[in-house]
Amino acid sequence: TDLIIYHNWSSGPEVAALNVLKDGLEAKGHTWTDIAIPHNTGSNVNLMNLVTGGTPPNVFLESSPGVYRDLAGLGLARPLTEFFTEQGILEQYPSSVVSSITVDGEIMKIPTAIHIDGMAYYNMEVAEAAGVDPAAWDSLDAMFADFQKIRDAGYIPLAIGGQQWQVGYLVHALAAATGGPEFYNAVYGGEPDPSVLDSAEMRTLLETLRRFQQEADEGSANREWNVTTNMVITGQALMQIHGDWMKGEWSAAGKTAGTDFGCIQIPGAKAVPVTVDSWGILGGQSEEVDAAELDFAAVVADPQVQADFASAKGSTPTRLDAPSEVLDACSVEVLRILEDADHQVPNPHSTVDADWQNSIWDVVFNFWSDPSMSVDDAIAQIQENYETILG
Amino acid sequence: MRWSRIAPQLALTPALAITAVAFVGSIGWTIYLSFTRSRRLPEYGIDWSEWGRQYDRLFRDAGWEISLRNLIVLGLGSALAIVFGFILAAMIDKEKRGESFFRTVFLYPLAVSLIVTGAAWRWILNPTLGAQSFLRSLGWEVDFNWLAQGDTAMYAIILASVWQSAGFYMALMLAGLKGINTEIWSAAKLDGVPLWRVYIEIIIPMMKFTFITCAILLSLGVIKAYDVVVAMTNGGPGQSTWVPAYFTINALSAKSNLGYASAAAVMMLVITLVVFIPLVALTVWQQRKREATR
Amino acid sequence: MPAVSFEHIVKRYGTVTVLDDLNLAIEDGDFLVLLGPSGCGKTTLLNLLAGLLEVSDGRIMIGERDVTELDPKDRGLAMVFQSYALYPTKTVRGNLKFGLAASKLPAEEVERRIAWVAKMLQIEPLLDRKPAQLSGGQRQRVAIGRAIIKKVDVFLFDEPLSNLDAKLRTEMRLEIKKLHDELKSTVVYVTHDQIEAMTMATKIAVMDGGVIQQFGTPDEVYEQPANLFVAGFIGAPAMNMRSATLAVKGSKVAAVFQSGARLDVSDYPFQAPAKDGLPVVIGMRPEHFTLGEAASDGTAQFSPPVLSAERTGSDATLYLTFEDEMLALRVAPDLAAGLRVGSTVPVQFQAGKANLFDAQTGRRI
Amino acid sequence: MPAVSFEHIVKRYGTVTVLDDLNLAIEDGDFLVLLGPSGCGKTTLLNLLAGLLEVSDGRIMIGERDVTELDPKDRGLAMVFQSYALYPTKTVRGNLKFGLAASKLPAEEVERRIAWVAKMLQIEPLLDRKPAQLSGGQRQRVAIGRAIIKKVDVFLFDEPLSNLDAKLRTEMRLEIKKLHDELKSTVVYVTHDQIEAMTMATKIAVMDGGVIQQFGTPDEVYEQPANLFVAGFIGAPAMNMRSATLAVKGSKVAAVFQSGARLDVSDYPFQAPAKDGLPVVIGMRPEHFTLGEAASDGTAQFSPPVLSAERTGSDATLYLTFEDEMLALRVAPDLAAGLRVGSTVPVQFQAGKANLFDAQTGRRI
Amino acid sequence: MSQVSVSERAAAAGEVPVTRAPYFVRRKKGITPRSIAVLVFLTICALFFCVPLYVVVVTSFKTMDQIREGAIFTLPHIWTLEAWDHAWNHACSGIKCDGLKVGFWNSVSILFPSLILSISLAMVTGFALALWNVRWAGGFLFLLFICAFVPFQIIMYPLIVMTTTTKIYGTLWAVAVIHAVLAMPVLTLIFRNYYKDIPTEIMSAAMMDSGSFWRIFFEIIVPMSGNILIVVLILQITNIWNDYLIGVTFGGLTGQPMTVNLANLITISTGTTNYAHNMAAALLTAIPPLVVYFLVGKLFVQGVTAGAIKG
Ligand SMILES: Nc1ncnc2c1ncn2[C@@H]1O[C@H](COP(=O)(O)OP(=O)(O)OP(=O)(O)O)[C@@H](O)[C@H]1O
Ligand SMILES: Nc1ncnc2c1ncn2[C@@H]1O[C@H](COP(=O)(O)OP(=O)(O)OP(=O)(O)O)[C@@H](O)[C@H]1O
Ligand SMILES: [Mg+2]
Ligand SMILES: [Mg+2]
Repeated sequence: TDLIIYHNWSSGPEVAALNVLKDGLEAKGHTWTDIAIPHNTGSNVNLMNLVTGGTPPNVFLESSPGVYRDLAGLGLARPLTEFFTEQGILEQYPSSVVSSITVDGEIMKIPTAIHIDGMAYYNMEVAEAAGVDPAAWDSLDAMFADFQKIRDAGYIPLAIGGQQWQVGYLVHALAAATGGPEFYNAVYGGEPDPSVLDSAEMRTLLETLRRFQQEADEGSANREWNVTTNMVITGQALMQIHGDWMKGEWSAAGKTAGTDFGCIQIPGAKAVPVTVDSWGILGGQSEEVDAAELDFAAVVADPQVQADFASAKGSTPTRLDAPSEVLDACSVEVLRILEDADHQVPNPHSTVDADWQNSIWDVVFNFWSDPSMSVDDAIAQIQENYETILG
Repeated sequence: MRWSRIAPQLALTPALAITAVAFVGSIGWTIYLSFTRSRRLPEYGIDWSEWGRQYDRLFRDAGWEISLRNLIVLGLGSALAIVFGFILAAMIDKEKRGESFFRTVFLYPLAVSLIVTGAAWRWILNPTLGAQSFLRSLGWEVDFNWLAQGDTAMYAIILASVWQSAGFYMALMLAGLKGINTEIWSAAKLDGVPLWRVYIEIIIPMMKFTFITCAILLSLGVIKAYDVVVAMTNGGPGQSTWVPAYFTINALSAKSNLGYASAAAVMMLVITLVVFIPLVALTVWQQRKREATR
Repeated sequence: MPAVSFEHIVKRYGTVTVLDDLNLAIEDGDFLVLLGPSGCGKTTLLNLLAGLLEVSDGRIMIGERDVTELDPKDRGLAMVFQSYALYPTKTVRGNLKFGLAASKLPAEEVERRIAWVAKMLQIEPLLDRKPAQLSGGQRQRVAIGRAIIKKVDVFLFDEPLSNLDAKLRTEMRLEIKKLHDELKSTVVYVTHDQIEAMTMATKIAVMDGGVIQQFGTPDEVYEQPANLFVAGFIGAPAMNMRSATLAVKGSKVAAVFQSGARLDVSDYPFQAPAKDGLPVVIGMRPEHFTLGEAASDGTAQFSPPVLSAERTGSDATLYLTFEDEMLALRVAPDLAAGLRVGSTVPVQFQAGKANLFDAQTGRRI
Repeated sequence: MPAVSFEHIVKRYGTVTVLDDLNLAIEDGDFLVLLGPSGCGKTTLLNLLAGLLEVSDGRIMIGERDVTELDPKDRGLAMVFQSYALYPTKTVRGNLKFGLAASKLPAEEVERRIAWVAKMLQIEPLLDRKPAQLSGGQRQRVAIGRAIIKKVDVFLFDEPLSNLDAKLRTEMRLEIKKLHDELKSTVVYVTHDQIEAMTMATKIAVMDGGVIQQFGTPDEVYEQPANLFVAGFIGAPAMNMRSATLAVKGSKVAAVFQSGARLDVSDYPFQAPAKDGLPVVIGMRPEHFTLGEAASDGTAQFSPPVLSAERTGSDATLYLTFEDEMLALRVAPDLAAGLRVGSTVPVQFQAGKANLFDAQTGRRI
Repeated sequence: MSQVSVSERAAAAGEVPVTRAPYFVRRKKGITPRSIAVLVFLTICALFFCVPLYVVVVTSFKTMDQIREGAIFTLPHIWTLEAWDHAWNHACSGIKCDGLKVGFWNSVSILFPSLILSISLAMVTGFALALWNVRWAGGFLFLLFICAFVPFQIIMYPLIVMTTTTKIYGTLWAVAVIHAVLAMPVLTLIFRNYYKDIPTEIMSAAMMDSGSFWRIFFEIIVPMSGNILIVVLILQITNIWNDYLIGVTFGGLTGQPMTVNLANLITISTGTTNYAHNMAAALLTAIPPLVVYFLVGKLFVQGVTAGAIKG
């Protein structure tokens, strides 16, 4: 059966990972028809256009809960609670995965990969040359304290890119790291709590962000994420703090985790946000198609596929029981971090209202780009946005 | 009966239908949506107690304010394209040598999508790779890092749009200049009037009509400007280069808020009308005057 | 009121030579009309004089000055253009003022001149209007005003009346002539309208193909056209041309038409002795015919059939078939009325008024 | 060859009424010329007849048919336009063929007609050229060809010659007349050129301001203009008009000018008995004057000073000052030559040729 | 320089034989300083206009190694076509790595239907509005005028819904039709303005000769539209070819034009950016309209001069 697969992945590692799924699907006698939508083009509007236009894809890479609610409204949702419980897979997922694939009490998504949104990947060679040991930092202050030393050694301490989504990811990673799960969930949870918007945690978060901004080098404005990553890989900069998908770039550059580069969570993090790349499948289909869609789900959930997929994309398997021999040092570290259920929070995309999430991005990116903007200004703007969007 | 009365009306029906459905109907639809709370999909209920909530939000939205401010900046900046186009046209027109070569060169940017050249411009403006480092390597200490700062990023966008459209205005101006009776030039020459005075006192006022046309086309382009922003800055740094068109698409896609996007679109329409009704009235008035004197 | 002379003027556009070794000299106060068909180079010659074009070779003198290399504004002349070339965005006053732009006169003098010009041309009430608000004749006046305000001695006109309707044209013609009389300036005036040329000029230069075909007073040009071109170009209805051969018998000279008809041209003022057997072309003006029989001397007599008659109000043109071609005659309207198409009429021609041209060279003999 | 009649025609453009209750009927085979100044509504009237404009009120009949509501192509008429209106992208043949587009004739018949037209108008060698490759006269011929190829009975011409130069105009005039004679069709011809009107028409309708001022034969119109407008409009140089008052003494009627000079107009064919003291306008055609003294009866005698003289080739116009205004006279060129400006000349006027108009109504009396 | 030497030199150089020496010695006027200043200025402007194209072209021939050196204005050390080949044949969009050629053919198949649709619709409408007597033409014209100024955004969503309900959403047809619809008001106005200048007499003659709307249109009007057609064609070709927003919004599954492919390629946010590939891809996308421009750009200016575009 032909399945139409909708996604927005296009980089080398992402495509390699997709091919793992494709092979699995084809092994079950189905064919894979691909629709790739570029990033930054409002992909979920496009998805809904396809759906309302009567040419919906069967499988779609989509985290936003709103989409699933809309699909439910159209009678095209395909809950998977039954499927997962029957197969007994749920127990194998870390808690943040389970929460992120659940929409309004039903499991709606098939998780494929885990990323931690805020990890620091550093170039070991540079660290050695500069005489610092990132693994030893136990707080952000400790980290910043070493920066001068790194500069003196002729390296940029921290490579930071200047695009909205990069700053946005950094912010929620820092929110989890500095504010802890409670604060994080109050901001990025399904039901944001306005009282935390002007809290000490929020202030700390913004001040930390400002600190990061001030540490950025001259070329950081507008710099693309991959270029930024390459600064670290090529040894111009010591490290980058971002989602752990940068591991894909390292691997693509032929570097090995643990020897060429190291990975740590944000020093002193109280929690880490977890991105769960997950697929949704279309309901209301013929039995044949439905069966094929479930086959796809089965392929994705397969432990071996999980492991292969993770090694291709540079992610970490969603299943704790995935074969561990393929895991590299960083994945091991990620799984270690995720063992603590209280130390993880879901990525905002899979829980929060897109409008609200986007408005935070707008504010923090403005805050980032305009050094004269004060923390109070930023908080006032966020509060105002809350009023207009959710109030 | 007179068939000559019916035939053209039949021929006009497709256009009329398209106008009614795709334009008038759609505008009405969007206006309606702007009063609803539609998110990803339309909702057709209007909560009459707060029917203006999308507009309320819009007027309080700092991003919208920036967009409007940028619209003005972009409008003023792009007006340079007209000025530049006129200067080029005047020079080409006076100095016939190389006319077709220069014309082609100045016109080609029009053929190339900004999605294409945006990449090149971004690169040229990149402080470490582009013109700045090149000029510095020649020993000139220049700051050419427009894209990095919010207060200069608009300049980069203006630069790119001037670059793209100046040739088009040049072509229009050239047409206007060619329409000027050569005897006027001869008369001015005989009268011994300095060239700059001829341009300022005679030629430019004579080309009023061309200038108004250019102004209309320009403001149209400015209000619709989207590609150039996406290609150059994608709205950044911060929201510093947002414009209404970008704002609207952003509200629709990133914010997934159809009602909000509709409100922004309606405001764009309002702006268009506010800008155009005077301009169009001016044109019509000019045209009338011109026809009356013919 | 200086003389103007063109000496060995050559003008090429690229490889096309429009004027080749043209010489022409006129005197103080002359009203020279350059007359010729479209494209013969009239405007080119005028523009060379004005300095709007550069000569390829030759010299142009105004009075004692060689102006060949001067800028237009320094040549001390003013020009009125066919399309008036008023500055449409300036008022009449502004247009007049702009005419003085180069002269740097004090403001009062400028005002004085404007008042003078406005009075002379009766455009005082129009001073604050824009050209678009003026009628054709008024525009023409302003254009002339812009020229005379400079108080120069040489005025150039390039078909200034061709955009006006017949009535206005007649009026403006008279006015320009009056102006010329008053200002006593030298005028070079381009037109392709022979009525204009005949009525205004003191000298006419008939041009064709970049060459001056004849230069003389209007009467000379009309009555003694120097060649076939001039003869055919001037006069309406056009001069009737017929081929013939000269037959010289002692002091008697006759022209023998192809049909055998003869015209005694002994009285014709031959420039050189008439040669027997010389093929010639005889030109006969329509107004030199008379209807009816009369055996008076020196008139030739024919009886060709009537082709058609045209009454044009004050007179009539009769078209006859003679020598297989159409012959036009000017007759009084009442005479024309009585004639029926196809009937023959007796016609006389005053042989003394004939024009004879060498059929080969086209020159007057 | 049907008659054409306009009955109570009203034409409004928006709120502007251009024609108001106009009536006009012409007969089979008439050559009607609509003559009038620019903007008087000639083209409008013609377009109403052609069906290119719709009447606001009234009825148009062609022969027995009421064509008011028909499409242009169904009215059975053909039209020749001022700018020829040839289809620039079609060859001459294509243009002719398209003239038959509505008639659905078999192909051979179309070919036959093309051959006929081409022969008649001598445009055979041009059939495969595009209009841009034709001269003005040739284009005009093709335009006429496109009309006559339809073999309809009514032809409309809208200033068809005004874009041609003088020489060609004369030729084409003759040709159109010849065609009319041959085809025996009804023609409605619009022009503002009185020479055309006078030479071609069998009937002239002089229009002004949307009103038909006079309808009659060319001679009637020229010699007995119905009102001041017609009198002033027709004739070049224009008729000289002077105010006067009638002085009736028994059977003697004299016109007394403001200066006191008198003109005996007893011979004038008054339409109603002349009233003593009636203010009139006297119209005197320039050609009805003669120079020199002669005490013959019925001629008035003046001695006004000479203002200027214009030689126009075949004749001359003399301008005198009479009653403080300019008086134009047609004289022979040799007579004009001898006169000096400022001197006075004795002038006679043939009083029988005077035209008298009521000064109030402007009507002929 | 004496007269003689001039003619001697000319004769020696074998130029057109000068039959006669000039009558007067004239100072040979060379190019004036003002001309030089103007030409220099124009040349500088031309360079400015060429910079982006130059950068794109040069980069597309470079190797990544050289690009990393940073000097964007230098010529390639080694000219390589690798990037072009990659961009055309192998560039990935999603997991399909068939290169831009897929998008290219999509663009082509969008271009032609929408050109035909938009231009024919606008021509007929413009013709009817300009040359026929339609009572409501004025009102309709005004409406079109307003529509020409309507920002796309305000009708975007309804159009999406309309195309989806007519089941063409996501196909090439949707993109083509939307282009035609959006261009209709402006093109109609352009055509109408142009046709307005056709002498009414021609129209009158045609009315008397034929009177048939379509016959007049096809036999008289269409052949007379050469100038304006060129202008409109160029405008539309570049517009449609370069469009991104409509393609990405309506192209859906299979209907994505080349620009969307290109954007996919150059805005991917992961992986090392291969600038050579990007620039080659950009150039490939730009070539068709550029070719059109260089071939018929002259006609474009002529058409504009002939009054094709005005208020
Ligand atoms: N710029 C030019 N380049 C080439 N040939 C030219 C140029 N200007 C004029 N000519 C040619 O020179 C000849 C004379 O032109 P000119 O304008 O002097 O004619 P003209 O006598 O004024 O005619 P008209 O009565 O039509 O104004 C013409 O054959 C014309 O084609
Ligand atoms: N479409 C129109 N709308 C308004 N007024 C018009 C229109 N067409 C003509 N007129 C007016 O109607 C009057 C008669 O016009 P028409 O064209 O019939 O004049 P005409 O006698 O043919 O003049 P001409 O000799 O200049 O061709 C004019 O005053 C003109 O201004
Ligand atoms: Mg000329
Ligand atoms: Mg008319």
